Amino acid sequence: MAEEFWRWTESRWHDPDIDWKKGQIVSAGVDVGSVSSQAVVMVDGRLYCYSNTRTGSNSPDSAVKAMGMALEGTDLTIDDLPYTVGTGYGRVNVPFGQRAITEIACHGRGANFMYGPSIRTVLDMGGQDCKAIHVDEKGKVTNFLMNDKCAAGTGRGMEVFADLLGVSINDVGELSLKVEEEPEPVSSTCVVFAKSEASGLLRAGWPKEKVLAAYSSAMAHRVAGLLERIGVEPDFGITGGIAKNVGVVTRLEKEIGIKSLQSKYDSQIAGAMGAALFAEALIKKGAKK
Amino acid sequence: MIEMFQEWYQARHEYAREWKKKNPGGKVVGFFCTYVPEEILLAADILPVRILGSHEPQNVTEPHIFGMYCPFCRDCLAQGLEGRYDYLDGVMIAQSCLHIRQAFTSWQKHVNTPWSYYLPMPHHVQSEDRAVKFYAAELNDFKKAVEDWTGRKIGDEDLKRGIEKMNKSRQAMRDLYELRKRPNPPLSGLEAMYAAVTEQWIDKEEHAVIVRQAIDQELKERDLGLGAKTRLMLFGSEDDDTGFVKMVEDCGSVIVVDDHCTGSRYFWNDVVLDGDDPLTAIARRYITRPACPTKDWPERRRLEHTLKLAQDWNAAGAIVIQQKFCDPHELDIPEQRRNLEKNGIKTLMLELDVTVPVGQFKIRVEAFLETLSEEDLF
Amino acid sequence: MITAGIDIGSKTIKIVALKDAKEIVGRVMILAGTDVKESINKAWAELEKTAGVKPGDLAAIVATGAGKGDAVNAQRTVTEVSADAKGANFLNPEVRTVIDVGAEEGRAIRIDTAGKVVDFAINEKCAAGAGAFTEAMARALEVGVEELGPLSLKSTQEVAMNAQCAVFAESELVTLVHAQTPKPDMARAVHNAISDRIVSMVRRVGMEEKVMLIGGVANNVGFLDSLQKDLNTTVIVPEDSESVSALGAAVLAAEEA
Amino acid sequence: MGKYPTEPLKLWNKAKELRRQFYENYAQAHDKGGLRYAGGAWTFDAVPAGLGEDVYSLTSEPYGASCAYNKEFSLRCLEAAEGYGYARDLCSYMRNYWGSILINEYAFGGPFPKPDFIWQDHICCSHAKWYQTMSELEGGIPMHCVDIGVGAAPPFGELKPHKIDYVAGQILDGIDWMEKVTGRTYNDELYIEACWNDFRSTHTWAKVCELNQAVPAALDEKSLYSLYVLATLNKASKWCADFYEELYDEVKDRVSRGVAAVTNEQARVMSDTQPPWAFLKVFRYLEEYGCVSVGSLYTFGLEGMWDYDEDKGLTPRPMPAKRPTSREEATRMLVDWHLRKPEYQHFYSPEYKSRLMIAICKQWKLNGVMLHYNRGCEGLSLGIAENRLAIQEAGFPVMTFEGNMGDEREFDEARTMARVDAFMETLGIKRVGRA
Repeated sequence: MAEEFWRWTESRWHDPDIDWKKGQIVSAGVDVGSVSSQAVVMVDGRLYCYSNTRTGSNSPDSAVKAMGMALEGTDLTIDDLPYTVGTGYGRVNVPFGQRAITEIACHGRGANFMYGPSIRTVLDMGGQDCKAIHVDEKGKVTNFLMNDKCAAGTGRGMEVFADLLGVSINDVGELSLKVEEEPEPVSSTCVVFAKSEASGLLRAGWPKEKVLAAYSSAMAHRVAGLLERIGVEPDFGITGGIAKNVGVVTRLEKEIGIKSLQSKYDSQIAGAMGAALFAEALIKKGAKK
Repeated sequence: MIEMFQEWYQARHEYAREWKKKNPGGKVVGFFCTYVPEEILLAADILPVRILGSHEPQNVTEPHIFGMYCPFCRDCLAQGLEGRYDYLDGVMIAQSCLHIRQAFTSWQKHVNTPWSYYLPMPHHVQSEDRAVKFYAAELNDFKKAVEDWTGRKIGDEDLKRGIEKMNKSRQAMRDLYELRKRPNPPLSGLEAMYAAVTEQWIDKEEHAVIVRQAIDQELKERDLGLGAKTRLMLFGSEDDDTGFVKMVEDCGSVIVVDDHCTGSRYFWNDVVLDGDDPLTAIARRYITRPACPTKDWPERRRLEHTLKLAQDWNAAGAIVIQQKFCDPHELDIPEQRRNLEKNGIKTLMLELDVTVPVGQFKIRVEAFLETLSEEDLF
Repeated sequence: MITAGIDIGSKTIKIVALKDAKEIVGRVMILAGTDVKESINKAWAELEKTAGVKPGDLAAIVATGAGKGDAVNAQRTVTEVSADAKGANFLNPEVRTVIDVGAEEGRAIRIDTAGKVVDFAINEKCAAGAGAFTEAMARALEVGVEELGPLSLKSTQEVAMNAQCAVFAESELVTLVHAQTPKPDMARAVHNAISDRIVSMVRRVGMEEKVMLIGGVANNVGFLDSLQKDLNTTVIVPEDSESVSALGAAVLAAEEA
Repeated sequence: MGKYPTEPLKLWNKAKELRRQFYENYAQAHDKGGLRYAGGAWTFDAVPAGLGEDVYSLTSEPYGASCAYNKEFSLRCLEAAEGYGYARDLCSYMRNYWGSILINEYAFGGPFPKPDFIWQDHICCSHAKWYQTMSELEGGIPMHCVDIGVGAAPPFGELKPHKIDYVAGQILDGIDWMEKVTGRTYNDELYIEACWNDFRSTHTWAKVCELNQAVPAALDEKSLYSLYVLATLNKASKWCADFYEELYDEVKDRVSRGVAAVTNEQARVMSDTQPPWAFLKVFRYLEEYGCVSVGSLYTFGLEGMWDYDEDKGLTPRPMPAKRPTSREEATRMLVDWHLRKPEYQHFYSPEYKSRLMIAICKQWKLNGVMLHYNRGCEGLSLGIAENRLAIQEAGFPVMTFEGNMGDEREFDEARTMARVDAFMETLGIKRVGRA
């Protein structure tokens, strides 16, 4: 099978300085999304470990795989987890989960933790949908809007392009910025047709970065439209995979005229992190397995 | 007995066929819009049957209706093209939106239902007397057409009989909806939808009897534990998608009231005879009923009506059902939502197609309920 | 007299060489690179290598396909619609309805005894009625595109899928995945969805037997099965169904020369 | 040099000037103490004329088209309307128009000129709602709207007295209402004059279109668009009626001298519904095949008045025998005249429209038909799929292409041109190139 440029690399991390046995509350969250799955474990509200993996075609397995990977190299096992909240498409079939909460609530909560309580508008650009979320100072969702009809402006769209151009999904953002002047955005909003439009541009001799720029700005424009429908209240932050794509993010910031907050955390784990934080709150309220 | 409505919903065609067996020579007329004056059909002892879709993917309407028109009108036409309404003696429409009109006109041409009638229901209902006068004259022409077709005169007494049947059925449904005001509703939104939708094709007296029995017996003390659920309103385009309603309620809500044409809008007001001749009285009822958005101008009178429903039934939030491409409601919903939100009732807009993408809707509904819920996770 | 037709598509380039408008003497199919000119030359070289036919020997060349303008040595170009019609008619003169489902475009064409187009329909700006759809779905199901067809034949229950958009249908599929729906049933749902789109187009031009299915998706047995059920007739699938447009162009070239 | 002689239309610049003047008059009306009103292209514009000679209108459909013609401006308008919450599949004229108010820019420069009142009519689901929303966007503008959806006219249906009463009654109510909201006294003489101008404009436009039955066609549809628009702006004005009479003479002269619109004419087609305004190049592209679009029921029938008869087909409706003498008489004549408009009949059944279209196919000697499946207008796309079937049954090849009159995002140029190529091949027409 040919190299799959869209397939980003899975990753894991844990904080060796934390001894979970000494902690009061160990809480866990799993976000089984349509394209990727993340698992997060927190100890007393501090990030202990996480993983970022691809979702398989069987969601219970994906949840187990993600948590297993997060716990690698720690002395914590899935059975040790006192309480786990599941979120994402597969939230209801997390074998070791006790409660399911939507990714909208979890991304709101996670973003509040990642970017601080000043955040009011969260943009989650996931694999197949794109959500604009309003949250209060606690990270509670007050209003939200999701893209319908067409999936343009989602992570999947960018994967399709990485594949077409033979550029690793991790590099498309940077590359798209290597153009002297911004080209016309691709006109088609449908990922599949944008793809054939792009092949046309390549045939016409366009360099890869120019094609990427044209798609990235089309994508940014669509997402900006979604944000405008709900209204962008500062502060503003982005979660999900696309947050790592500087090509889309810078163009989006330019469109809406607001900079997005920066965080030391991996933007893709916001959902799982929110789930873990909800788990913590529930444990404090006496929730048990 | 409340499960009767679900049985009727699932066996709609069998019911009509049975009805014809029981009423030899009796005619069944399919109608496309709730502006059709069923009183006149009942006066001629005809069984009116609302034509609705089946919520299954189909591939037969593409040659007849351009894809930019609503899925509902295409789903309705598909039923005719696939022969599911082959027992109809006639088919008719009262002028409302352009979309459903195409289902009717294509049906006229390509489905061999013997008799058909296009009834020009006026749009300027807020001109009241002008519209009433016009519609009464149209109803008179319509009555004549039915007489010529059935070969039977329709006298004032017959009309009054039709009016009484309709009013009784409407009253029964309004009383059923009253029960949903209770803090602990004795019936689910799904059960209510089965009752409301079937009223549009079951013999009105037969239907009213069951509704009465349900109210007086089964529902009197019934406790389904719905008191703890989040109370929602459903409003917007035509919606008889029971699978969708079940999904919404399974997410932890109870639908307590609705405003759409397969719900309360159908039975909200009665024909009032006082003084008027029967046809004028009937005309006045349809002119003054809660309007379809396409007739709600120059003023937006629906805003107040919808808001009052939400408040009287104490809905915490409203799910806005937008039939894809349904222009009349697309022209109404933005203001409706602003008005409800302004009055503290949160809304969630969903775009309905022939079948609903459960996964994508479930997440929206659950998230919406989370924003309404009081549980403190913080 | 030898003539050739060249079909320059978005993914592949095909050439068919025809002797006296009767006998196929050469057939080439190569992947189109980003440099079309170069790919076209490669295709001609390939024809010479495999069939010993040089462009110079050809009495006439007709080009078709999205990139037909790039065929510098062609006397004229024709649309895929006319090429499909001629090609199908050459393979089986009894064919009256041609269905061509390629990567990004689906077409339904009604033709007469001479292979002349009577009416045609092309899918509008949505990929749900084309091959790219199956590719996206296969990826969501983590199976190869080629496995998707056989898989769906094992299906035991109908699952309705509301495929408005290729990528959204993919997330509908993901929902089914999380609902533990058996893969064969999901594969079947995918093929039913495309079939509904295609059959709608066929009904639009009016189906007349016999029916022939060509294009990349023709090799998908699962789609073929759904299609035959929906049309409720047997559908002919020629071998080398992907080069029928090129063949049609070659026939038209012969008529010119 | 092509097959036929060709030359530009002499009245071309005058038509352009009249259009420019119209939009300027509206914008500047207040400076001269005049009144501004907004209403649709189908509205009874003879009625506000009774308020005085300084009353100017902005007709929404042609204004929406003017916005659409400027892609950059249009996109900002459309996105503003979407941002306000209105769906993308609504009438695209309406969305351009609302957007122009929301961004407060007039397509012809300056801020959007707010009207003093709204005078509209209603047959498609959007007509009245368009202005209900506009009134809201402008913070409340008095509005009167006349419902004309009373059923088909002869020969398809019977215009019974109660139908005329209903529409006429709403107009008479409207006149009283107008006096109230403007504080002006109504002048019946001006009204009767305006009605007569309306009859003249719409009668003469039909006669102009009838001339296009000639081979070669004296006018192509692209030109017809720039000419029929004047009636959509102000058919009840003297300037419009006079211009059409002048135009009739020039076109008659072109026909007598065999002057062609498309010098290589070898095939004739018609379109249907409003074109994708940002892509009129489709018609230029046809010329490469020596194919001319001679018009459509839309260009002939939206502002042209015709009689239809099974045997005689379409013939321009003769002028009324005598001028009306009273407000009531004028109103009833106006209503009767307009309810018979060809472009209204399909609202009651595609059958009626199919018969009118097939008549055009025969009388205007067409080789085929190109139907624009117009996502921007559900009113005129109504029943278009059934029209397609009926026209094919009558033996005329039909091609369809999807697009949008006012939202270029929904038009795919490359794919549409490819369709045209395929259609020309099926008609057996070879490319001749533009001369």
